[in-house]
Formats: sequence, structure tokens, C-alpha cells
Amino acid sequence: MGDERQIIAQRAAHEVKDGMIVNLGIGIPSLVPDYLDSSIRVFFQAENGILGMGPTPAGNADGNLSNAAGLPVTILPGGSYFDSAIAFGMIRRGCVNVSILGALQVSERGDLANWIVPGKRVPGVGGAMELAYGAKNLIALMTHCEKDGRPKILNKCTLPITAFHCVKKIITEMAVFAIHDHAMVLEEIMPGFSLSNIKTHTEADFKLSPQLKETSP
Amino acid sequence: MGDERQIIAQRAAHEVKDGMIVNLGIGIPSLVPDYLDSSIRVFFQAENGILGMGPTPAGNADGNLSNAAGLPVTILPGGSYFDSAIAFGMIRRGCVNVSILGALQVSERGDLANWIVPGKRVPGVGGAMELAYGAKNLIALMTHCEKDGRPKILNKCTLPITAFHCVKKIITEMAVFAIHDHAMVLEEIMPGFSLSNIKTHTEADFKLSPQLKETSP
Amino acid sequence: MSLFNKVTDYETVKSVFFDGMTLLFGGFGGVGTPPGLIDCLIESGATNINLIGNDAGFPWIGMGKFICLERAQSLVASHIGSNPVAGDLMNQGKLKVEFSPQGILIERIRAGGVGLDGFLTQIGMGTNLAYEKPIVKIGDQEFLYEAPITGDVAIVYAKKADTFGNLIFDKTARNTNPYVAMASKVTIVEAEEIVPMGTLNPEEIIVPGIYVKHIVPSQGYNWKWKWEMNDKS
Amino acid sequence: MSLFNKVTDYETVKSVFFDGMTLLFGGFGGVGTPPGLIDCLIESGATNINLIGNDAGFPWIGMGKFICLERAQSLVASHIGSNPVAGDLMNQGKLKVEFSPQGILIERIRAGGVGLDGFLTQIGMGTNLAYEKPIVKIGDQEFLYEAPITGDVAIVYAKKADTFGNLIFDKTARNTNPYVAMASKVTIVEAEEIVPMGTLNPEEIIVPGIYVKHIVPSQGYNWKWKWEMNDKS
Repeated sequence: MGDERQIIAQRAAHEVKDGMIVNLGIGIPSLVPDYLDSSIRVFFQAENGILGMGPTPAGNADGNLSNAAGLPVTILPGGSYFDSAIAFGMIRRGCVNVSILGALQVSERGDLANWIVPGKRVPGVGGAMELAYGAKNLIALMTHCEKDGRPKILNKCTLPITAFHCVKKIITEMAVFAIHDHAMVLEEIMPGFSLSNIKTHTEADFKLSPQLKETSP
Repeated sequence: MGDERQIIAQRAAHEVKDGMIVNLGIGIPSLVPDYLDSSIRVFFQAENGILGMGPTPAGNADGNLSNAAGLPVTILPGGSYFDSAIAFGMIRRGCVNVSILGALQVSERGDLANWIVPGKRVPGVGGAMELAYGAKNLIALMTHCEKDGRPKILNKCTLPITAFHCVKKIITEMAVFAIHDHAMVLEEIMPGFSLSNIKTHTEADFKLSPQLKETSP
Repeated sequence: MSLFNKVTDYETVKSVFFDGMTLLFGGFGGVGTPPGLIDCLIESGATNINLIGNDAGFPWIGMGKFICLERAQSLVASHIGSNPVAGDLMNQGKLKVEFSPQGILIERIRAGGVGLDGFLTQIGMGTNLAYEKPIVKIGDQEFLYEAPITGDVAIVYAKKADTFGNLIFDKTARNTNPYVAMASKVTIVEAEEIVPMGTLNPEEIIVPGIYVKHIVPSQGYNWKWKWEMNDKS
Repeated sequence: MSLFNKVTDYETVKSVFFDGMTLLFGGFGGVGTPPGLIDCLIESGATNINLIGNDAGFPWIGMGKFICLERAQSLVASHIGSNPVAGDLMNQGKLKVEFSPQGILIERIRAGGVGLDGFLTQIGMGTNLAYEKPIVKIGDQEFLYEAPITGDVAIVYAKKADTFGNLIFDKTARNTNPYVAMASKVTIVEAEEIVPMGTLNPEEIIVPGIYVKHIVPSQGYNWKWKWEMNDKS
């Protein structure tokens, strides 16, 4: 399980290119920076009001310098502090090049469900709706199936929707899907899995990319 | 004419009390600070984005430190700079205790016309609509009549309206009127004028205040 | 209390809180929530409070401490995931929770603070979070109407205040505080440091003192952050 | 041109301007309007421009210089009283002018800049400035709908910029610049001083560099303020 999360984060790191403004959600996305190539220079933005977040401080963390999850961070040269309204202004306005969010379910048309499991968990929506609305490129990270094996990539989400038609890419430990024009395309098979594995564990309809790189188990 | 303006400004200065936040329009209102008692401590606010304006600089004015009319000012200890959106936020929210504006016409219900004389002068509305909307106390200053003798205090304004039912007090060189519940009350007769003078030169209907201080000519 | 000296003590501030009030609070995950004013609110005994703020904090951090006392009747927030007590109270029907998208919530508070009558957005349309919000059609497009938010009282945390109430903040503890400070009838600031007027650089002031009614000195925060307790959690 | 170095020259910037573009400009009575970029716009030859900004400046100050050349086809502003040429062009039908209440105009620009779909207000209702703006009824109350404003290009004046485009402003020359900087596809900044990244205090940055595309060094302003010419006027 921990391993799957690392594999997903490692693959997601390839989506982050030099010079991008990046917003990372909590959960698996928060592991992505560990896998970024050191030659890549990006600015991480967070909803509470910071642009240019640096790594977790080595010691003596400052209670007043944190990311949107409340965890201590640092600030890079050229970074800035601002209020939350401006932070979300950036997000809605499309200033964030890529937003990488955790997901509970994604539909084949790119609908995202990631804020509530009614009757079970009531975390609340946080900034996910705005990120889904504004990000130029929204990538959803999740394990391919529920613990009991039920698929999370569905024809239609069964959980309450965060935003419709917003996910551009899904990365799981089994596969990478792209969603264009409300249709899902399998772009990569992750190491250790086969097309047949993926078909078995995916409810949504999908096509195969002509460039599909099938990695043998 | 210059004298009338000074007389109006001098009378208007009595409306400014210690501890107030004050916004002054261009024209006659800009003369008010000259008549404030030195014991009174107020903060002047301006729409471009300053609170705590001090007097005109003695020399070496700074092109980047001005009031809303573009004239050079200074800043007092405790003053602040902010953007124009916040400046108007303060105004709409009612943070300004008294706003003193020039007027072209005022109706007996407190309608204000002060932004355009169609076909003649097209200055534009500036911030007058917001000041009229938000100020707790809006005082209109103007000469009592047009140069040709036509009244400016009317049953109904003939010029385009800036805002309806907003003026709380009118100060001219002849009189001071209060407007409560859409009705106009003559509160003071200015030195050198009589009630009959005022009746002749005022189209609007008005009542007399029980406390009317009639000053003999 | 004059325009130019608003510094007071917690005892005075206690009497500002009242039963049934709408209370806006600054902070984001407890960061930037005024710890002394939370304790002061608790000690005031005020109850049936309607809370509006970014989140429910943690059970021992920020507004979370107060929420656990079951003296809030409602909460508008973007998430309550970090405070399981809030979720339990919600599920038991003891706390009415309205979830708002985070950026929409702070814009609603700003709209109240700057005297606008609400705004339109497509964020949240068609989802459960649209609640009963009016749908407004402009031309061919439909939008949700988001109403402005104002409060009876606001509590805010600042790094420095001068005696007029001009405020500057500390790093990401700024977050929602500037707009919370603008949006209530009575704004109370807890400041780490209180300085004379004229001490703050007028360019650096984030919230002009015009919005502030009372200022109290902070005695620092009395909680441990979650990341400081990682061994136990 | 990288994310972290946006400094360029006026020659490069000239090619950003195009015929028929919507141009937002910062400034208030010419204060805070970028003088070098106005000259650059003039030299670019671009025409039929749709201008949006606080006012028409003076005939020799701010956007007024450009307006006098009759290459603007429209102007949205709160007043044009300080530029009689603008009034003449309007009366001759050569310049289409839409007047907006000043605080409403900057909020419309902000709404565009922060990605909201407009807002509601009662300011201007029933007056000539309501134009054809939609009236929206919420509950029993009616409001004017004010649409967001965005531009193709924005020109902004800053005191200091770092090479990423983080900006600070000078006193009341800040005015409308922060929101103008946020509301266009391409934002060009003229800065009195350009400094390396890391030089500006992150607390004092007013506009984060994320909004800025090009930065040029200012050569100062080439006009006399009206109050400097008082002898003649």
C-alpha cells in the first residue's frame, strides 16, 4: 500500500516540468516533490497564501509558516505571502499550471469525487472545487481500486461530485489515463500490470492510445 | 464668489468632530481642512488609497503621494496606503463617518446630482456614487443658486442623478438644511441672509427647525 | 477608547461576546487563529454561537477547542476533516454545518467586508454544495449566487498592531485574517506586538486600523501543532 | 524568457500591443500610470484600442497622451474631467465612453483578475450609469449585475520588481495597479527598480510575480504634474 503510493507519486513527478506553477493536494500528491529531478525549478503554490514553498524545515519549524495542510514548510527566494482570497484568485484565474489532487473516484468523462463519503468521512471540500475549476491541467492520483477491490474509475461517480469534467489525467499504480473531450484513453500500463488486469479493475469505458507503451510484467 | 466658497467651507468645518474618518470631495470641500480647529484630530481618507492624509507639503512635493484629485499631500503617523478597491471597500462599508461632497443640485428628498451637465461638462462620476451610498453622513456643499439665479435646491433634480436619498445636510452661503426621512428642514440661516431670501431662492419645500437660529443680517 | 487608542484587556473584550452572535474567525488549520481570544471566548460563557471560518481547526487547536464545548449551534466552513469532534457533532445533529468551497467562502467574507451584495460563480454548480443558493441567468449562462457574509464580532490574529489598529501579519498566518477583520460590526485583534502609531511603515500595513475596534496583547499560543505531536498521532 | 527572468526591453514590448486590443492601464489621475509604456504604446502604432482604466488622465499626463492621438475607439473610466480632449472626442462621436462608478470599476477589474463571474450592487441603480446592465432579483431585493473585466494586455507601474515579477508600489501610485496587473492575458510592468529574486521581503510583496509576463526598467516620467504648472493654468 505505502509502496503503491510511492509508485504513483513517482510517476506523477514526470508531469511536472521546469518553470511550472504547481499546486499539490494532501495525501499522495504531497509525496511528489520527493521524486522531482533536481534540475527542475518550479514554484509550489498553496491555498492558504504562499507561492514558492520550499522543503520541510530540517528543525525549528515555524508555526506560522505552513502549507495548506498545516504542515511546516519554508520559502524560496522570490516567494511571497498573500491572503487566501488572492491565493484562490490565482487558482480560479488559471495561474496554476498543474494541480495534482488525491481522488476517491473519477468518471470516464473526468468528473471528480474527492470530498466526502456520506455517513463515513465528512472532511469537507476545502479548495478542491476551485482547483478543479481553475487549473490548466488537473491530475488525479489514487490507488486503482478500493481495498475490497471495487473499481474507482467509473462510468459515473457514486460519491458526491467535487467538479464535473475537470480531470485531465488519472495516475494509479496500474495505469495512466488521459481524458480528452469527455472520453478516456489508456496511455500507459504501469510496470507489473497487463492490459487485461486494467480492464478487469476499471469500470469506465476507455480506448487505447495509439502510442500505448505496454510495459511487460 | 471666492468668499462664498470660503464661508461654506468654514461652516462645513463645524460638522467635523474629533476622532472622525472624513472624506472630502474636490471643489469647496477641499477647503474645509483650512477651517478645522487645531484641537480636532481626524483622519482624512481618499479613494485612490490613503488613510491619514496630512497637509499639502511645503515644498518638494512627491508625484506619487497625492489625494484623489491628484494634488500633493503628506501622510500622518498611523496613516496607511492601500489599493483603490480597499479604499472603496471602506467607503461602501460605512467606515467613513462623514463625506463632504460638492453638488450641482440636491432635491428635497436628498437626491444628489453632481457628476454631469449633459452637453456641457462631462467630468464623469468618479467615486461620488459610492460615497453617497456608503457614508454614514453625507454633506453637500454648494453655492445656493446658479450664477443666473436659478435655484439648485429643487423639488426634483433636473440633472442626472448621482444617488437617491443620500444627502443628510446641505450647506450653502445662505443656509443649512437637514434632510430626515425624505423631508427637508431649514436648520440655520447664514449671516447676512433672511428667511425670506432663502424662500425666494429655494425651489424645494422645507420646514423650519424648532431650533432655528436666525442670524440677523 | 478613542479612534487612536484601541488597546484594551481580555476582561473588557469578554463582554463583547454574546449568546447567539455570529462570530467570524481568522485562521487556516489553526494557523493564524488568535489563541488568547479563543480562550477568552470560552471563558465568556457565550453560547449558541454561529461560527464562520475556514475550518474547524483541530480538537485542541484554533476554533476546534471551542467547538468541542458544544456551544456553537452552526458552522460555515470549507472543511472539518482535522476535527473529528466537529464531524461527530454534525452527525449527531448538535452542530449545523454548511460546507463552502474554500475560495468561495473567503470571497463571501470579503464581499461582506467591502460592502458588495454578493457575486456569481460557476464553482460548485450542480454539486451538493450548491445547497439552495439562487441560480442567476446572465445572457445564456447560469451562475450560482453567493451572498456576502458579515458577522457581529470578528476575532483576528496579527503579528503587529499599532494603537489605531493598523495590522501586519506573519507569513502564512495572514490567510483569511485581513477579510475577517473587515467583515464584522466589532473586530477584535490579538497582536503579538502592539506599537505606537507611526511605527509601522504605511506601505506594509495590510489591514488599515479603520476596521478594528479592540486590540489585546497576545500571550502566545497554548497548543502543540499536530506535526509537533507526530510521535503520538 | 523564463518563469524566473521576465526582464526585457521596450522594443520587445512594442510588439505585444496590437490593433483592436483591450488594454487595461493602472493609475489614478496619471499617478501610477507607466510613462515609458505609454510612450511605447504610442510608438507601437497600435490603433482602435479599447481602453479600460480609472480616468482619462490629463492631455499631457498618463493615458491622456495616447487618447489625444485618437487611436482609442472606446474608454471605460470613472471620469474624464481632467482631460477636456477626451470630452471633445466623446462629444464628436470619435471616442465611445462608458462611465463607471470608480469603486465599481476597480471591483469589476478585480473580479476579472480573481476569476469570479461578476458581482451584485445597488450602487448606480436607477441612474444613467446603470446603462443596460442586467437587474438581478435575489429574494425581494433588486441589484445591478456588474460583469467582470479582463484585458488582452495590461500596463502597470511599480516601484520595484524582482525578475520573477513580484511587485511593490510607491505610496498612492499603488491605486488600481495591483488588480490591473491580475486581469489581463499579458501584463507588462514598468518598474523604477529591478532587483534579483530574493531581494524583496515576501511579506511586503503586493502583487506576486505569477501575474506578470514582461518587465521593463522605467526611465522616469516625462511630464509635469498639473500642480507643478499652477502658474500657467
